[in-house]
Amino acid sequence: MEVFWNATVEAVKLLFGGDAGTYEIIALSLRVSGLSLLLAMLIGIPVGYLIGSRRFSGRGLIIALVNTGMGLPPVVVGLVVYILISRSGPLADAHLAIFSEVMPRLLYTVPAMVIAQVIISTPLVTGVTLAAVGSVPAELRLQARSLGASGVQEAFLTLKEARWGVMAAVAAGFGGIISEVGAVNMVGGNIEGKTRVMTTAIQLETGQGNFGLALGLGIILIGISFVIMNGFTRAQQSGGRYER
Amino acid sequence: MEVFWNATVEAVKLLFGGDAGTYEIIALSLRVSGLSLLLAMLIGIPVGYLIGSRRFSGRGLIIALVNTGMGLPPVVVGLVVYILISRSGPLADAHLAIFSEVMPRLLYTVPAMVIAQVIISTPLVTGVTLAAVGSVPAELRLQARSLGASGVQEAFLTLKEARWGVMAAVAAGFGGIISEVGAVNMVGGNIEGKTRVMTTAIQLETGQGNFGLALGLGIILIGISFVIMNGFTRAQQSGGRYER
Amino acid sequence: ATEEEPIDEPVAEEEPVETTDLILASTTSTQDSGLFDVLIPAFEEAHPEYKVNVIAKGTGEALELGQNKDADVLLVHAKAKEEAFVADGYGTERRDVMYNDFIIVGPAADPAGIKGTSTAAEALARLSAAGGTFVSRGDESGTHTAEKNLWTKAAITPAGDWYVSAGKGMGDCLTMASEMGGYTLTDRATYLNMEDALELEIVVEGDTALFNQYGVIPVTDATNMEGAQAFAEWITSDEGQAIIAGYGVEEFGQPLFFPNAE
Amino acid sequence: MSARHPRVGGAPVITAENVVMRYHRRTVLDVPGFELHDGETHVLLGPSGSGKSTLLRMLGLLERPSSGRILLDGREVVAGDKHARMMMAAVFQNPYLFKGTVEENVAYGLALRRVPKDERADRVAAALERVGLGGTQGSSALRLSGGEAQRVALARALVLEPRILLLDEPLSYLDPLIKRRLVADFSEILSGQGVTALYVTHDQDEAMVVGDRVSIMNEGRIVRSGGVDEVMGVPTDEWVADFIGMDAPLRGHIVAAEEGVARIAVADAILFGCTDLPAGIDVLVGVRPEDITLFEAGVDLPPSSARNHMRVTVEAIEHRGSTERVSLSADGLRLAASLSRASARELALEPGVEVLALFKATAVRVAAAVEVRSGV
Amino acid sequence: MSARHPRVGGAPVITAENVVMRYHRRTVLDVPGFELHDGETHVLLGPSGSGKSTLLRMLGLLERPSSGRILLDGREVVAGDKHARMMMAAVFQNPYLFKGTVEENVAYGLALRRVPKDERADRVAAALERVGLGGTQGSSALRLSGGEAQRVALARALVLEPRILLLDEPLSYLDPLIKRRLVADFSEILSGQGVTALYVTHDQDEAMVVGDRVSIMNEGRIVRSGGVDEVMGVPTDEWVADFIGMDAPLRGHIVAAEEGVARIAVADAILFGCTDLPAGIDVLVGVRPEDITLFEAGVDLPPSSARNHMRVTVEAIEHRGSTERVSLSADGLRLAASLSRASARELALEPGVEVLALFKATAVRVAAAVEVRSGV
Ligand SMILES: Nc1ncnc2c1ncn2[C@@H]1O[C@H](COP(=O)(O)OP(=O)(O)OP(=O)(O)O)[C@@H](O)[C@H]1O
Ligand SMILES: Nc1ncnc2c1ncn2[C@@H]1O[C@H](COP(=O)(O)OP(=O)(O)OP(=O)(O)O)[C@@H](O)[C@H]1O
Ligand SMILES: [Mg+2]
Ligand SMILES: [Mg+2]
Repeated sequence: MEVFWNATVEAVKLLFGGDAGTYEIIALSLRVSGLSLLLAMLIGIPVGYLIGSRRFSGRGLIIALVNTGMGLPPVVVGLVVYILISRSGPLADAHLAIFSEVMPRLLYTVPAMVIAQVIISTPLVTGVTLAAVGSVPAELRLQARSLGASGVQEAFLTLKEARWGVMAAVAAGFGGIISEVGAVNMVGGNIEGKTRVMTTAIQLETGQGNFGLALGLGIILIGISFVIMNGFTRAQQSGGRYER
Repeated sequence: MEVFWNATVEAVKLLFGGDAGTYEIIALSLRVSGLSLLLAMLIGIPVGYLIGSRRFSGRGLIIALVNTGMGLPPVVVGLVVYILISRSGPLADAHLAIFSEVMPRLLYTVPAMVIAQVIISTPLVTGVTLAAVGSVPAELRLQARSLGASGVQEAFLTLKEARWGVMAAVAAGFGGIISEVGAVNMVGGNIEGKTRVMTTAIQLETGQGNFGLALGLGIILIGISFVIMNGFTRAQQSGGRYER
Repeated sequence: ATEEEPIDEPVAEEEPVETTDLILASTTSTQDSGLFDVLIPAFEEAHPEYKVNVIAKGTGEALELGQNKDADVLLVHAKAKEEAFVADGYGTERRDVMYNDFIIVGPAADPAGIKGTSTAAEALARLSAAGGTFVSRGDESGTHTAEKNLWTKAAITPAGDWYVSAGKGMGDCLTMASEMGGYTLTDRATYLNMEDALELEIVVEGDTALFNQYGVIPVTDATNMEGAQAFAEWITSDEGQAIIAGYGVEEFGQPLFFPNAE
Repeated sequence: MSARHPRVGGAPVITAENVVMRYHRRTVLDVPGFELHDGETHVLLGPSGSGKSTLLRMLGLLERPSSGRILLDGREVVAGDKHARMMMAAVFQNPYLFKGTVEENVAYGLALRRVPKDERADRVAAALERVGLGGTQGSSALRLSGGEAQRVALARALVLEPRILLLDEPLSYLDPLIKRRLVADFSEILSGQGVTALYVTHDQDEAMVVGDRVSIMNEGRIVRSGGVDEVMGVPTDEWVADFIGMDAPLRGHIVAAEEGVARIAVADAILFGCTDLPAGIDVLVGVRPEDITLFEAGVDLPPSSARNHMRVTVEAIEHRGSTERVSLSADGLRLAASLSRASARELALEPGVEVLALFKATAVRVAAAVEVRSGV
Repeated sequence: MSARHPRVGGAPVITAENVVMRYHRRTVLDVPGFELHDGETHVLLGPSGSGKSTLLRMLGLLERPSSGRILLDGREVVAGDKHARMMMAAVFQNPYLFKGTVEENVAYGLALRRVPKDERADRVAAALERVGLGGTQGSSALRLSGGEAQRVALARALVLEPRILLLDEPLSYLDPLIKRRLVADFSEILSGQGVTALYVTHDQDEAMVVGDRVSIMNEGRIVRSGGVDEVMGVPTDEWVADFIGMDAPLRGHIVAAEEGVARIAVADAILFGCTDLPAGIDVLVGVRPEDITLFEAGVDLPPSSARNHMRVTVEAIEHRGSTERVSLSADGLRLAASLSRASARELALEPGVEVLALFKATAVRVAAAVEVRSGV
């Protein structure tokens, strides 16, 4: 078990060694996954609410599609995004026409990574949210409406009521992308100092046989996840202090 | 968009071309992920039930840990399992002492892949299940008990009541592993005819620039996921025919 | 690369030979070149008692697997590290197997104007002066090591926006260079294999500094030591060497690897 | 004498036209017309499953009818109409409290209406005080007893001081003590501030205290509608009679009428009843059980203003807690009287015994037989 | 005369010893001793939030008390005990139905008891029939009206034919018609089959019909416990009196007693009461409002068996739906009478009017003042 101990030491060294490169990678990971998660939440929570709270024909099919989306292989998502935004891809000209000044190339940039991660995490957020919302009794919404709530206010109350489920949805969405390597590697390119994030760094070190270093980075990544999740759980709990 | 069309044609060819190799890969993917999911459900659903239905000190911390577990990077999981079962790892001697006859080596085998995938999917199943169970009113359990239900019967009824959430949990768990490549690659070794699964095959083809083939495999993978999820959703729905 | 795999299991079944698994750890580039698709069946025919399992990893990872005794035999291309590996006692011996050559590829337009430069080091010097994009493997692989040697030779420390350290496999780096309109150092085999999907041409080749030596190392105290030894011997035998020499002639019109076992 | 102020006849606030509700082909509500008038408290009575809650949801624009339309102040509105939403507040039969504190629950509607925080806290405190839960602001809403939860739901609606209140059995979980207080409070709120209310209950005493008008529902239809005294006094058919605890309506004929008092021939007997109906028409007659007093058969009745007295025979006695319900028959007509247990014992009542029944002309409710129909 | 058969005094089936329940430091239940006797129906009365449901959950072994213990047939048991679980069935105040059909809900307990499918279906059908929901087996349990849901919950418990029934306001959502049927049905079930029941209700009439013994709770404590007539007849303090709708208990002294009838001096008056207590002791005296009959002050009373008559003055009148509650005072004592609206009108009652009050000696409930204490 010495390996694990060494890896922990490695993690501590990396984290407190003051290496700018490490910090940069950590920061980029959080930035990319954070931004992606935010976008995924902005899409997934409302969509999940709608699917979860409404009854319509074809709902089962849509749920099946969302559930399938929870299992999109990151490599495939990366590949699809890559094909779309590659120089010979269908979106390249459109992109160039609009953004050539600011960003001559979308591939191998942070926005490209965000696009891929949004695709990966949105179904996760949507799928778990819809299940959570679906389990809130219809009476709640009726009661909200009877006190003067608009559709949006009704949705907010429902989501608040289903907060443990929505929290699980966000956790699943975050987990799905902070740990993901296939897509960011493919569309980000793992370029040092530019698009290298923790997972691609781990993969790189693993490929070089630097298992200790890889594991150290892994420990940091999981540690950061835990700190975020813990804060998140506490926030939920204090919001639900009076929870049964 | 020709690429996508070609990839679809590729997918159809692969699927109906009668190539034994392709079928073998598909079958192995399903076997590994199916078995892993089963084990993850056997662990995650009861554990999720217990955490979701009980109130105890330290619960928040445990939920945070489970949520963190939803974001375990597959590469790191693969690495840790590799280190544990490597010949020079801490478990090698124990393994050899017991299983040397049946399976002289655990690394690069299907069981190793299953172990890694169970580690990845169990937190997903647990986390979403606990949120779903947590949203079932305590009155349900009280009512069940008052009619003579034992603890286990009470749990079954609760899970039945929370079935949409449990379904999302299983979908998330399945999605997390059917699409995962880092861990199966690391501990399975992507050995042709033995441990090559769909995701590692896609990764391999992508590395060789065979994007069409990779995408074709991706389409098949997603298609299979969809067929499974769709059947699963229908089964849920028919069980909940009288659902509000 | 997967589809032309002969199905050898049913054949093996007819023979009452007991087969044992042999783990061959190699590099992704070797696997991606397609060489194993002809080499492994030939070996298994010669030695039906072994079933070869190819684990394709980065060079560093392959060596690490060997060190942990999770592989029986290694086929890698990082001569200095390989020798250190044997010297440290992790491998029983190291034998040269074959070589292929590195080439510098870049866009047809050749914006840095390095086409026709005689030596690779000079080409890189000019490239850095012109600020042309260069995609580096950046993963401590054999190819990366070779690239770093070239920069040392050119007395340049590559850094800046033009120098992209990708940390990826050969195929990915070629794709990246093609996408970015940049240059990269690649082994010829991988390039030829992917040529169709790339907008890249060979700009520098033939320099003796661009020499990529492969070696085979049976791992000390391996699970399947006999198999490892047999593979090392077979691949350096006339039979193995002939197969290497013939690989690629049909498909690419030129051999991809040049056997040079002693 | 009582806190009830009959106020009938304001302009219709909510009108339902041809409202039908179908669930999976089963029609659970079919109301050709229903009007809730400005300022009135309209009580809905009816057996379990008769569609009371469904009608309340329709009128509250909380559920869309399968067909038909709802008008608010004469203008057609649909579920979700903002103006309409802000005018109403509802208490459901099964109060659904939101996760959070009691205060958060009661303040919810105020927050939606952007009432300033300070004012909100004051109004919440006052509303909780009103329902007897003063000081419970910080408790978890999910940890209340049944009656407490119901009162929080009530406070949550009352605090909004809405123009229209929809109350679905708001006091079903409460003990008589608090119920009495709240019913009195209700009559005050409902009559005082020009509030229009729809009030579903199964407690007829409650209905008689708070209600101005009553509709009785059965199997999705309104079978009887009108002023409280009229509806509770003259059942129009056996079912309604049974439901409101009376015997079947008596069919009679006015043989003479002067100064508001009619002589009505019912079977072989003559009853005096107060009505403005003229002589010669067929009528339905009802006497509420609690309006009939029984005396020993041989006794000399003391002088009283009761114009009707007749010898009756006890048919059956049913024990109903603190009261006894006695079925009586005489001269081919059937009546029911409600007695205290003491009286029943004093009179040594048992089937077959003869007694004197005494009731005033004002207790004899009269309705023209032709006038009787279902719905409004 | 009634379906009630007082059956008190079997061996204790469930015993609570020093049971205390605390939620977040607040003590909501504190019961030093409570016994549920074999075969009896024990009614729990008490205001909202007094701890009735909490006590029911404790006795049903559904929640563990903060301290104290529960004995079943004299043996200590804990929550989750299998033997105990199989003996009981509960209906909660707020019925929680499971997702699924009505049939699945009602059959749940039978399935747990491994009753064969055929028998299950038959018993479910019979139980649904009993609660007036025959034929609804296939309906979704989540789409029922409030009263329907409550009846399904009731059927779900009754179908098990348990030895102990725990009923928490099982009829609160029901209209008088079905309620009357079910209450009658209950008295039959509860008295007929040796069933022991704990019955929480806020309807005192219901309590008097189904109950053998009554306990009145307030603020987590049992403040009064005993036979129905005793508890409902003689309030031991003002609070209880108010709660059961009586005036404060009268304090008196037995001046003479013979043949079971006592002359009791209360303030300046003498009352006759039936009791076996001897002369010379202090007593509490109560008269239920429905046991008092009022007459015009000037009238000659017809001969009757009522031994008590006195001139009283009307203090206040309160409208309670079909009845009027009249507060009376005379010779320094206070009484309350419950009258039909007709009687009140006939007597032209209003504050200040003098009337004659008549009540029998048997209506005067007497309890020795020393005997009075809280709890069992
Ligand atoms: N969503 C629904 N789907 C199917 N049937 C329903 C639904 N809601 C109500 N019903 C049925 O409609 C009928 C009327 O229901 P409603 O709730 O209006 O009755 P109610 O008069 O309020 O009865 P209660 O006094 O028992 O509450 C009932 O038989 C009920 O089962
Ligand atoms: N889980 C809980 N946490 C905190 N307080 C509780 C909890 N359960 C009940 N209480 C409180 O305990 C008190 C007694 O509750 P209980 O439900 O026993 O009352 P009850 O007599 O049944 O009242 P009701 O007639 O209103 O149903 C109430 O004040 C209630 O708020
Ligand atoms: Mg209702
Ligand atoms: Mg209660």
